[in-house]
Amino acid sequence: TPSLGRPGEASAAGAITVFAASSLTDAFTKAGAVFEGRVPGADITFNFGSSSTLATQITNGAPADVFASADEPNMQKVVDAELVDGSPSVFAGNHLEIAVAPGNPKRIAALADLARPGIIVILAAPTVPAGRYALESLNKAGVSLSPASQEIDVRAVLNKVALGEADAGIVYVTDVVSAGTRVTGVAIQERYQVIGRYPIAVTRSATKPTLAHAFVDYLLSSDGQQLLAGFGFSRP
Amino acid sequence: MLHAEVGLQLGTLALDATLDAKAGEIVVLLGPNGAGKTTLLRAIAGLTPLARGEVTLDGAVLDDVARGVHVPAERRPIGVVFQEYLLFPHQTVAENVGFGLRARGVDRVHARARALEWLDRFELAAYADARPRSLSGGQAQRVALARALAYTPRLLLLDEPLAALDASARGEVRRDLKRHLASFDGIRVLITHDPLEAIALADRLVILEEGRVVQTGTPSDVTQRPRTRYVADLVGVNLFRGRAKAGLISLESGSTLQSAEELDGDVFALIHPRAVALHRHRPEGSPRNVWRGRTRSLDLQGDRVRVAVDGELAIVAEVTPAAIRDLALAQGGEVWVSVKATEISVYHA
Amino acid sequence: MLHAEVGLQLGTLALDATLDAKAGEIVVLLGPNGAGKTTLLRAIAGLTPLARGEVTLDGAVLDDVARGVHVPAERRPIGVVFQEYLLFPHQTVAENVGFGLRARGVDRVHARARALEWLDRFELAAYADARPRSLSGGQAQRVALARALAYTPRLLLLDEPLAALDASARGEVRRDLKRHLASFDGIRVLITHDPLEAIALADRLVILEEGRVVQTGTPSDVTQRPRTRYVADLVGVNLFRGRAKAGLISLESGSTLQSAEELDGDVFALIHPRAVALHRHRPEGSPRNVWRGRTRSLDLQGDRVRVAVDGELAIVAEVTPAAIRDLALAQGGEVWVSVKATEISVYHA
Amino acid sequence: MTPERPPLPVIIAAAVAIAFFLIPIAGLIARAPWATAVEELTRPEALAALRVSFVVSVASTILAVFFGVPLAWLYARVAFPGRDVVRALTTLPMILPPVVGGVALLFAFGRAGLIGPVLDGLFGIRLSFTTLAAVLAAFFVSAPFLVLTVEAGLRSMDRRFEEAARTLGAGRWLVFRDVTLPLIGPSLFAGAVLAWARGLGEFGATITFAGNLPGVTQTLPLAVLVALESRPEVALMLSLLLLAISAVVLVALRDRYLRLA
Amino acid sequence: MTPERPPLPVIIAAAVAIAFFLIPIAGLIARAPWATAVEELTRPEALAALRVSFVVSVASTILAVFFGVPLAWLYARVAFPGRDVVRALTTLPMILPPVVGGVALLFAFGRAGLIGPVLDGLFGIRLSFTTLAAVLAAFFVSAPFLVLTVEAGLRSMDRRFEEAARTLGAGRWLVFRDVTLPLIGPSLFAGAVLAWARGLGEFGATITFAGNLPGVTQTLPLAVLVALESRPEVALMLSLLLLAISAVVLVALRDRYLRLA
Ligand SMILES: Nc1ncnc2c1ncn2[C@@H]1O[C@H](COP(=O)(O)OP(=O)(O)OP(=O)(O)O)[C@@H](O)[C@H]1O
Ligand SMILES: Nc1ncnc2c1ncn2[C@@H]1O[C@H](COP(=O)(O)OP(=O)(O)OP(=O)(O)O)[C@@H](O)[C@H]1O
Ligand SMILES: [Mg+2]
Ligand SMILES: [Mg+2]
Repeated sequence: TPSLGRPGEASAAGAITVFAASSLTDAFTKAGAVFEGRVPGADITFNFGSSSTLATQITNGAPADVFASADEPNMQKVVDAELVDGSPSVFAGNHLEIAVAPGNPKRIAALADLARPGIIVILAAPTVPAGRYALESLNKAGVSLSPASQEIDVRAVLNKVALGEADAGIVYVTDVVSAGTRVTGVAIQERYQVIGRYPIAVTRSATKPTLAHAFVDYLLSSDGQQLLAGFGFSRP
Repeated sequence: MLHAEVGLQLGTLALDATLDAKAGEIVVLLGPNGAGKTTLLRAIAGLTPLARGEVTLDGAVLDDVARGVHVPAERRPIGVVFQEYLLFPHQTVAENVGFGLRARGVDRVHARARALEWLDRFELAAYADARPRSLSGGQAQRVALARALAYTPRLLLLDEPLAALDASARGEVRRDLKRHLASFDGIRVLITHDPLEAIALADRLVILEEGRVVQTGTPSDVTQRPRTRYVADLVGVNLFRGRAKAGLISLESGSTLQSAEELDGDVFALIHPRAVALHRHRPEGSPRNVWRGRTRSLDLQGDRVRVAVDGELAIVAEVTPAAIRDLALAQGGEVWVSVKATEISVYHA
Repeated sequence: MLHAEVGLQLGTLALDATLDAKAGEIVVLLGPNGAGKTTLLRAIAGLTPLARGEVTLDGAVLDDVARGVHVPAERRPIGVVFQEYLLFPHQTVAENVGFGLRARGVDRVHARARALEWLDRFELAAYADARPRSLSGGQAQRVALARALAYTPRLLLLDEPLAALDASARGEVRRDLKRHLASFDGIRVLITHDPLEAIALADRLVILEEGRVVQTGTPSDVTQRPRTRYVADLVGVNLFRGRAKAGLISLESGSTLQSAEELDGDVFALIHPRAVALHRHRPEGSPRNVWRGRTRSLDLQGDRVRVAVDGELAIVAEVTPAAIRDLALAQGGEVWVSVKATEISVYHA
Repeated sequence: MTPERPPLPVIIAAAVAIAFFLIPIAGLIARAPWATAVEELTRPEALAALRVSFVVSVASTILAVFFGVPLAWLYARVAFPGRDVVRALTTLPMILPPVVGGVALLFAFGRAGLIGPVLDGLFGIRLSFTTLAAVLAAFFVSAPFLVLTVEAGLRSMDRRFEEAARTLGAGRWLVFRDVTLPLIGPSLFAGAVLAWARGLGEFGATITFAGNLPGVTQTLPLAVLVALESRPEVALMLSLLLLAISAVVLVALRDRYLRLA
Repeated sequence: MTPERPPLPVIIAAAVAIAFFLIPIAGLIARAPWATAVEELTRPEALAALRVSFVVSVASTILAVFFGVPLAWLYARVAFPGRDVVRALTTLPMILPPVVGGVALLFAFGRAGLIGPVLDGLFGIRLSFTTLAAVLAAFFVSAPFLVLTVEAGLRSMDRRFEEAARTLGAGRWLVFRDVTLPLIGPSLFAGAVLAWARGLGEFGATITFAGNLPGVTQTLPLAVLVALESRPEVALMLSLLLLAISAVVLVALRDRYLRLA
């Protein structure tokens, strides 16, 4: 059972809006459904978008109860604007993986293979977390390459690989999981890994802070963590 | 040589007309509003497709529906002056006039020079660089005329080219037009509404009514022997149709006219308004045709007055203003009409 | 009562004209192309702003530049028939004619009924539901006329309302127009290019040249005492300007004319073409004015011929076709001209 | 008029253009998961997005007509000082990347924006994250298309018809309704279609200014984007739905458009 | 023509519209980090994005004119069977969410697409991740705007002027160049501006079809998007640059446009 953290189950009833990073779409949709099932009267609406858009919206007064960001800098903007109730907690991590065409026709086994001539590699732009992490990871591995494109988000990297436009791209494990059979994931060695951290917080302007905290608590609970793991997220 | 047999249907108009014109000839097309004159012109110019018939110009087949021949408008050596002018609003007057030359490959400088000559001739030089929008109606029409004349087509089609010209300019432009038309051996087909103009300009008149040619001939042929009420009105004469037997003409209305001419069968009887005498009382003496009527209208025309009289026979008389005074004629007043038998000319219908 | 004093500059035109018209009066505006007739009409209608002057109609001030008054076009009780028709292309003919009524709040059904009556009167009933695009030029003009007549404005401005009508329809429409115009006490100002028409319709003529009124008066005033070459051409008479002293008129060209009238000072000398005699040889006898010339052109006009003769004095003579034959006249041929002193009418310039 | 025989270069250019537009659409159709189509498209989220899209695109088109036509009229007819600059500025939303447009709208009408607090204080209107916000976002990016098209129409029409109407006693409004509007019909129609289309496809400004709330501000394009994250086939299906709707509307409206022209 | 006094409702509607468009832009300007403006805008990436945007938007506008005008002509003038459906289909790229448009382009012209392999095999043309791909993406989303506007212009022009030109000896091409084009000038100009603007602001289809490679396919809107993720102030600055360029172009072109009208 979820720990509601605040006394009085009745106060948990109501509607809250959760602003969450796009990469959490599948996991949070599921988590929301489970949570609603456990807390009678709870109604969660999600507003998925890129973390930076969500941060901008919240700092401009958007009616968010909970904010789940895909990286810490965007959460920090909201914290700096003094819009967070308490302090954010990191509730999930995300590993990197190399996405290749189904069946890995180019036989890519490691980061070093990406530098092979004739292999079209794309990364996320260095301004988005996945792109930054990918560069760090390549650095650690001592691989230097010039990507054919610096995609605006990691989802675009995945789609180009899935459509055969690129031979390989560095994405999150969760992306490979949600892509199903459209791509194959090639693991990156532990020592070259860079892990993305997902912070979550309840906002100051939350209309139902009790319920909001309850949802955050649920995600941090072992049930929540197990559910997230099912979508490829690692424990923080 | 232009030979045009045009059959087509457009809205309510069923056009079925043949038009022939010889080199050097000026043919004037006359007809009431909506008779199909403009449509016939458009068909000859290649702008309105024929349903039946053919058009040949100087031996070249421009249209032949049966054989599927259709030469597009731009490859016909035909110039057209449109009733609505259709000057290009985005070009200057000089560019408009030079357009036909430019289209035929004349370079900009020469085209402009030639255009200016033409504008000069039409006293429009001051407007060379103006936009058509700023021209008066008559100026616009003169530009349209210059534009169609500026290159030398072999057939010129003019749709009321003088209608918007003021009377003083008209005489001059008409003389200019006549002079220019005379200076090349092309064929000219002209629409005008002004019978005086038609008679002054035409070598041959073609009368179109309801899409059909009802009469054709030299101006004097047509004016002396009109064959429809429209032509008679145009010429300003009284025309009656009837059956003649030994000088007595039985009209369709049931009345009779006594003529001096001996011509039997279906005839037209023509009476010039000048030959119609009006009297306050029943006239004595020789006139064979006398009847009573009521004046419908009085029309001053130059120095004469035309009096329309209703009665057994509706007829128009032409008298002097003095006669009006003497007769104390007024609209709706009673009057006696007499026509001498010798003043009625009769010809076969 | 219309009183319009209009001063404005438009392109090359400097308009500075005064126009007055009384209730019940038909004023005809005559002038060469580009004289500013249309512009004057537009100014009165409220479509072209004045730079100076004022317009009042039946005591109501419509424009007064000095006092800053300007009544917008739609609030002037003025109907306009435009030279270019301007029928609304997206409405049917009946809708066009009913437009003025609708704009005045008449409901659709009644507006249509009244429009149909009007179309009937103009023999256009068959086209009630057609689009203006499918009308012939003359039909379009008649619709425009019907549209301006269909509601009853107090002032009607007609810009060449009969120009595109064929001669046969013109007579009838003119009569219709006259009849209708007579049936209400409004003021009518009409532009026409046809001097015959002008004389037939006008109660008063106003002659506009280069933006200025050069003459005004009843048709007979104007035709008998033209004051500019344009009017003289229009009326078809010869006009000369000079200085008279004891019957001898010294013209600007240096020639002289002998007249029977005793009038001294700056004068106009008017000679009717009928009074100009032509001769193959120098004529003997009484005529005081005799000179030699060369025929410039021959113009058939109805049953007479107008002969333009160049020479010491350029003059136009009117003779019969028979005379042409007798004199063996041809273009460019030599001829003697004589005018009797009693045939020259003289009046103050 | 002679029916036109099109010249060859025109045919070739037009054919290349048609092919270029049709092949990608054919590609979309070919790759769509038709087997599960009905099931996917009748899911409540899809239907909700469809409803929101309909409301938003129609409302923003109506706004575009009501505000855009006067604006176009002003630009075409009234030479007020600074007109060219104002016109250029009001044309900019077309060029602004929509996400930036959304940010700009937040700056202006957001709860913490320039006049958002004023609206809230005076009228109690809070825009952000409401359907109205989505409508305004669509209006912001799409209205300039209508304005530009209608202005072009007004500039090329023959104004003498308006003068004729005025002499017949029609006041400004009647002239405008019965003469001007019908005469610029094709342009107004084209402008409205452009604006509607742009509004229907709008996404960047909407997600930023109005958020992505299912049933409230989640339009079809937003639903497509969300689906694209995890289930691209569904996204394709939704896109095809969007296309089908637009195609039907465009073909249906055509009749009316042709009658006007 | 009488100078028009605008009626009050028009003024009010237009003023509301102008305010609605200007306030967000004012908001952008207010929040932009002017202190570092020069430095930010002269960074090589910014300049490269500017260059790519210029090339891509101009090239796609030229393509749009060259292919769009014939297409519009065909639609307005030739009644071929299925015209309405073809027209509706070629109008769809306007409505398609741009990202989906990009996906469709990939399906068609991508390495694994319908005719991408054909182009590669026959001509050695590979589009992906090239500037040409960015041009085609912009063309795909923007050309329909030109087509619709020009078609409206063609439909409302008076065709009798073309007939007059033909009787003066002008063949199809001359008639088209010297009569038709000048007469539809305002519409063509409006259409080209619309297409250019749409192309300049385009990013969804571009990023999907052409990718985001600085100096090659990264246009200003993409640079804005990328910057928005980490340094929103820079994104604002870049957006304002985009706006400034467009504003200057729009005001400058205006002269020519007005002369045509
Ligand atoms: N495109 C069209 N559609 C339908 N009807 C048409 C069309 N063009 C012409 N007509 C009809 O054909 C008839 C003849 O028109 P046309 O213009 O040839 O007459 P017209 O003899 O030139 O008359 P006018 O002297 O008045 O100019 C008119 O009654 C008109 O309604
Ligand atoms: N908008 C304008 N811009 C420039 N010039 C103009 C404008 N309107 C009229 N004009 C000039 O004013 C002059 C008079 O034009 P207007 O139309 O009044 O003449 P009009 O007397 O009606 O001639 P017509 O009998 O040929 O119709 C013309 O020379 C014309 O060039
Ligand atoms: Mg005609
Ligand atoms: Mg005029």
